[in-house]
Amino acid sequence: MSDLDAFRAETRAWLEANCPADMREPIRGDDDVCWGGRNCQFKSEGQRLWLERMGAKGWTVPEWPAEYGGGGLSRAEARVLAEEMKRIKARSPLSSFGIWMLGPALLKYGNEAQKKEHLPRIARGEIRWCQGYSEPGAGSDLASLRTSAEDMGDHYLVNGSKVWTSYADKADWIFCLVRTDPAAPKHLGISFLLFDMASPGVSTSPIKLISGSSPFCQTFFDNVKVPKENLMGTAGKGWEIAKYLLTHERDMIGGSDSTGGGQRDSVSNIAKRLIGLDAAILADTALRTDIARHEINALAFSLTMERVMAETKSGQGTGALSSMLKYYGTELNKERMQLLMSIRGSDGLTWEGEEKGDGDLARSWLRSRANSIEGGTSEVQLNIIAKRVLDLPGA
Amino acid sequence: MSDLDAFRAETRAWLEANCPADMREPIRGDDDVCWGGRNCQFKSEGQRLWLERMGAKGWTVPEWPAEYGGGGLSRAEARVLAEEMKRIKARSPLSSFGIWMLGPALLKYGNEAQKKEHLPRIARGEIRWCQGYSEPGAGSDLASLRTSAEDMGDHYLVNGSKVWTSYADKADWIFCLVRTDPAAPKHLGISFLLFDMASPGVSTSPIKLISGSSPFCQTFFDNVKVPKENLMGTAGKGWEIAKYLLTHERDMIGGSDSTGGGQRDSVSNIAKRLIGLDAAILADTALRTDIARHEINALAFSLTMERVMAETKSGQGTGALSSMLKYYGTELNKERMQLLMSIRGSDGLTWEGEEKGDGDLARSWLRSRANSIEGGTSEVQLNIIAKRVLDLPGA
Amino acid sequence: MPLILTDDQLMIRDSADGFFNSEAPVAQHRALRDAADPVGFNRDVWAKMAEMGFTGVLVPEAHGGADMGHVAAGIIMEAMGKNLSAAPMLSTAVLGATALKHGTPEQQAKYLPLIAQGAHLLALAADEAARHKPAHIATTATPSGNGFKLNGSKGFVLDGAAADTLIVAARTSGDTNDSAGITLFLVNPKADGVKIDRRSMVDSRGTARVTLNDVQVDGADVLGSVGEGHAILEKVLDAGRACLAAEMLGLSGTAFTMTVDYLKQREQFGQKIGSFQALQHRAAHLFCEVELARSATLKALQALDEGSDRAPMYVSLAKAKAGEVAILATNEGVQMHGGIGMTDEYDIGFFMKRARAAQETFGDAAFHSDRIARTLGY
Amino acid sequence: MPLILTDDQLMIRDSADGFFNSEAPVAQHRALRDAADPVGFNRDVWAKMAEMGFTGVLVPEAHGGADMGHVAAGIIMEAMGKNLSAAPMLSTAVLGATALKHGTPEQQAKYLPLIAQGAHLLALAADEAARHKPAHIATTATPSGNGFKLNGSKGFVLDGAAADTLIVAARTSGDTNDSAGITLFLVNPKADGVKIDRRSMVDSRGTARVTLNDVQVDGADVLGSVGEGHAILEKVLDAGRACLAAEMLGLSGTAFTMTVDYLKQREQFGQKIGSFQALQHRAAHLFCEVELARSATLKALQALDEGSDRAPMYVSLAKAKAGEVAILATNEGVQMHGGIGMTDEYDIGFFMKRARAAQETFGDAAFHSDRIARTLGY
Repeated sequence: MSDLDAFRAETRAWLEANCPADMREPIRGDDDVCWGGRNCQFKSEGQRLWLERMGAKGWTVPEWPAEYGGGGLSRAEARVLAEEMKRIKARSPLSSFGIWMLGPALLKYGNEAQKKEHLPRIARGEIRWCQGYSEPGAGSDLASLRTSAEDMGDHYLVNGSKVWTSYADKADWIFCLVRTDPAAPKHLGISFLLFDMASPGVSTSPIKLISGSSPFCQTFFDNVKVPKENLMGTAGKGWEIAKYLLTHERDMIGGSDSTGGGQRDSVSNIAKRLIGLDAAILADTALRTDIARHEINALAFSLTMERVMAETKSGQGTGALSSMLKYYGTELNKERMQLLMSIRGSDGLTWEGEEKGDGDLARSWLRSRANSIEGGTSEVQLNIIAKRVLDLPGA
Repeated sequence: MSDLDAFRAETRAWLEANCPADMREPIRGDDDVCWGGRNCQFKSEGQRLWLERMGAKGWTVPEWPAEYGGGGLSRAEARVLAEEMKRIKARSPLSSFGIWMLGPALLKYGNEAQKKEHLPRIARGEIRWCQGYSEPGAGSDLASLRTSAEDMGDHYLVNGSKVWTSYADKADWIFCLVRTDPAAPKHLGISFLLFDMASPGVSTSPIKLISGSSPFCQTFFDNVKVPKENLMGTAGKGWEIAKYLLTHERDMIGGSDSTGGGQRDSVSNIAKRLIGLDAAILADTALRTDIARHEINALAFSLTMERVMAETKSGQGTGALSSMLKYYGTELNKERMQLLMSIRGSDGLTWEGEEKGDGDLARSWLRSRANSIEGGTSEVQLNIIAKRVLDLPGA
Repeated sequence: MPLILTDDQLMIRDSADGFFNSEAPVAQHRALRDAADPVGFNRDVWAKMAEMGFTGVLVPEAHGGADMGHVAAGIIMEAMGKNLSAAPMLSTAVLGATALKHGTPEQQAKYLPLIAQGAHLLALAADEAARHKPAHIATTATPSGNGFKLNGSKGFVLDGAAADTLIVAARTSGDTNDSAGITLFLVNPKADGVKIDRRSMVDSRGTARVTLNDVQVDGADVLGSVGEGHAILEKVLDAGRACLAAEMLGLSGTAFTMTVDYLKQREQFGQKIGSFQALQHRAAHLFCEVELARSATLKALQALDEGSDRAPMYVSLAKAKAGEVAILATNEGVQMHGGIGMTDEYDIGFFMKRARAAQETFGDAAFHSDRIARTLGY
Repeated sequence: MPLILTDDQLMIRDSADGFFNSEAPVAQHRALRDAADPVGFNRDVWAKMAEMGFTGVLVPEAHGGADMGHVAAGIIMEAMGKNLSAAPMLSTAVLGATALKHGTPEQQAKYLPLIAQGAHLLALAADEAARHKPAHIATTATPSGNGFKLNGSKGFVLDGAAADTLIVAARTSGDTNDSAGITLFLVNPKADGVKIDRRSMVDSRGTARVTLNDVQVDGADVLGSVGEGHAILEKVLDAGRACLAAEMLGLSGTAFTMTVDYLKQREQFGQKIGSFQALQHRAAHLFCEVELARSATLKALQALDEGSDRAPMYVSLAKAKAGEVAILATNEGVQMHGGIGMTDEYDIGFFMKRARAAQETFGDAAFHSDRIARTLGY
């Protein structure tokens, strides 16, 4: 028995013993997702236990070093863990911007004290993070940010506001781009600060979206004192970290679906079920053509994801493809949601109703429209491809 | 009997008596089109007679004033003439850039001597004109032209070259944009000259296209002497005339099909004939969807042409729509040709063959690709709409 | 008929634009949405629309209507689309009036004047399939007493919760999906066995599910002939589709204008975003698309006024084209507005929601492109 | 199998790219076109391809082939697409070799070594409908002597004028469009009753019309079993389709690169046209599309090598996607080149012509999207 086989056996046994029954059921909606944090409202005892147990083993972040609260697993072991979790349909114990975004940046740019302080608490889901990037009026032009952090000797004094901060009203800490040098050129005066959302002077105001939900906030900083040691990386070099993180975010949005995880049913299967067949082909032939075209692109796109990952792993990669994945993936997802709306017809227009799931499709459709705006608009991705991949000249 | 009814009766009788039998047969190809000119090779005695008779009455240009060789008809009379010609399927007696392009500009900008000299000869098909606008390397950026006309006192000395001059190798005269003032800003130093292609120093070289035909030439001017009285309009104000003419050209290309006139069969009729039906719908359902989408746009587009014309006539027009018609019309025609290629399958790939019409489709398809390039590219049209219609700011 | 508005129609356009802009602007739609209004429109506005003659636009003068025709009806609907004005215009003044023109003299004399006065609301309870399929009628009408008993369910009845009379399509013979055997009935929504459930929809308009459980109707309540309802239904639907195309044209126009205005004002990377050529080209393309939808819609409305045989084809052309353009215009609108376009605070999202609902009503672009292809024989 | 080229395949790619770039560049295609070459390719190049092992890429080692598999065959075809290299690679090394792997040991022993040596050319005479429809076989094979008599006509036979042996699909039973009853035959093109007419096609490749008039074939010339030819034909076609996808991927790549290069160099209005954002976005979008076609094509070739059940689905995916991308890439290429792109002097038009012909060969995007939908059960 190889080491990996042994690891698999152990893992399987541990999961069987420790994954609560209700954590093996499919996620039914956004409410079932566990985000952790100081004020976490667990939906069930199973959810609480599952996070506690996985966090204790560091398996919320299997490949992070054990010294920072991670699982310390090799890539191969992490894959085994993922496979075994999938086998029993275990839910992810924790969704977290700390894991997806800040963590990788902390590992790369944080100093030892910062890593020791923050990473374990991220791993255990104790602190929930939000991201302070965009500002009102700045939009895609991130580098034009104006939130200032004035150097007051032993601390920074932060003033300004951020917008599109996901779940800022529920987050414990924020990682935040601020301007520390107002005299420096646009990209150069920016620094990367970490601070507690409970600090005096921080306030948030949720933004209601067209889908009816409010996952984002506007966040205001009014003379917020931030200790100097909360600066990550070098002062004025925050833009580099921001770019590193944006690429992570892009990969996430491009590859993800906004419907909340799990295996998605194909558009054609849904259409078959709802519209039915006529002489072995979908009864609505015009819609059938559009669905087939969509599925061809969706299939080719998922193969492209697979290929890009394989190439990156083997070093063949041409690189800089995250913009492609973000652009194409989000456009496809919007198309998918539009087709599902077409397939469902007037039933898809339901906004609220008595049955569970009423309104879900319409809200997911509306939510999907943001995919090509958040994390860098489709237009910005195309600009990036044109400049960085194709090397086309500037205007 | 109203005057118009009387005119109709007369016209009908005259056409019956004067339109030769072979001029009532459908045009079978480009060869059947009569372009007139000094070296015109008539395909038949009927063709020669038809031009002579129509030219004598001024009915090649029914609405031009009789004093300049036109028919002097009112708009209503001209419509009657067109209807009566259509009734007996009479061919157009003359195709001519003189009629379509130079004539309207001459009427608007020419002096009396120029009108008297040129318009009657255009009307009778005695002189064939070509257009000298584009220059090698200039492309869409027409105003950057470099062909110079140096003022030598009693004449201009023209040097330079033009490209994309349609049928320059067959034309008798050219209307030509030249730079008379090299010091003036780009658009201001341009003048509009008319001169004989037989002048010493003029030479042409046909450009072979991907469709195999050579309707265009490169045209070279080497110290060509052009009398001063051949300047049309004011020196340095040629750009205004050019813009006026471009709008004419745009309307022509947008509204026309490149297949050589006559009623076109619809894409769906062709598909029905070649592919056949299965349970009352086109046997290839994916192609059917694409065809239906195309026909919806084609129908809506032809209605838009109709509406724009009606609005213009009634003064309701929003104006500046010729760019829209050019852009959308040419894009639709390209799509139409692509669909016809799909419908014909491998048969559509034929380039040459024994049967009449072999290769026509492939050549027309390839020819159609130029629609969105010539007369201002689709990109230029979109620029124009953005700037002139939508009033969007410059970059 | 030239493809252009007549002078009279231009006047109607000016007055409709002015009316809805001041009496029922987007802010009113927002207020109705926020209040979760039970009928989804403002009754005062409806009363004023009656004063303007809008409610009687398709009612003959003999019955007190303005009888201005379909082009005028479309002009009114376009103005409503521009402002997202909610009112039972489609259900009562278009669908209801068109249906009742096929009624007996008694039915006409009873209902048409009330429609023109804005004093009686109607709702068409026809569709049963979530994807529009007019012949898909499973609701049954079985002989009973001097009339019929109705049983069945209608999922998507516009203004069903507000209606004073329902026009119900039910099957007196034949199988589901047969066009023969469909009969239309005038049904009192307060009658025994009628259940009306208001549905909350993405566009916040008034829509209801109507359930019929042994509902007794009189023989005199049959609209048209027994078993011959399909032909009337098609005419009613075509009037509705053309007017929906007009509404979508209106909302596309506003979404487009809002977007172009935003492009001129918003700065990014130190420039107005309207100066970016990629956005310019997309806006210019969208401009062309809106113009095409405009031509197709006008042609359909004119064809209905002329009673042309080709009217159904032009109606489908208009509904298909205006539907696709509305989706494109609102998608582009939201995208070009960026993040702000995703917020509830900003109006553009309302246009996107209404575009989707109007697209799904009485056949989407796929339905109508199929119908066009069948009409053209392929 | 990871969706990536192995080290061996990377080496094959480098050598194929180098070979066709120097031995059969676009200039050679132009020369063949100008000369109206009777077979449409250069026999010296073919001989060198044999030396490189390319002709035997799908021939088992036991028969003297390199047996490198479909991914390798696709790599070679992609390199040919990049350079528009003409050679009977598809007809002989892909279609011919795949067909003959289903032959008797005698047939294999006779033909496969010759294929690997580049010493014998084959052509598939299957399609009869101008729009690809593999079961549409009206050509008849009626029992005669110790074999069959063939009668019929094949309109679109790739390399038909150069072939030393034709693989003819004919019907031994059933009706036109039945998949059962199709039988494949090895036919000598010099046999009595065979008429080969070279056709001049838009892409200047070698294509012929083959007419069969009472052509006598021996029982030993049946390839596979009588009446069971359809299954073999599908395998042969799928190998061909995947390789055509690879060829189209190659030509899309070159068309794209030429275009991006042109954008960087051409000036208009005082700027490089590549700095215009609208063109940048279209180029960036096209880049993504080419990448998608690349993934789909590699997957199809790998699936063929694995003998996967899903291979036909992936092949259709690749042919559909690569076909649409090739059309898009060449359309955009010509458009962005402006007038010069329309001239015969410039190469981009050749890519457009070949893209169209490859798209029409063995099913266009519409055919394959229909096939995918049927495979997925809708």
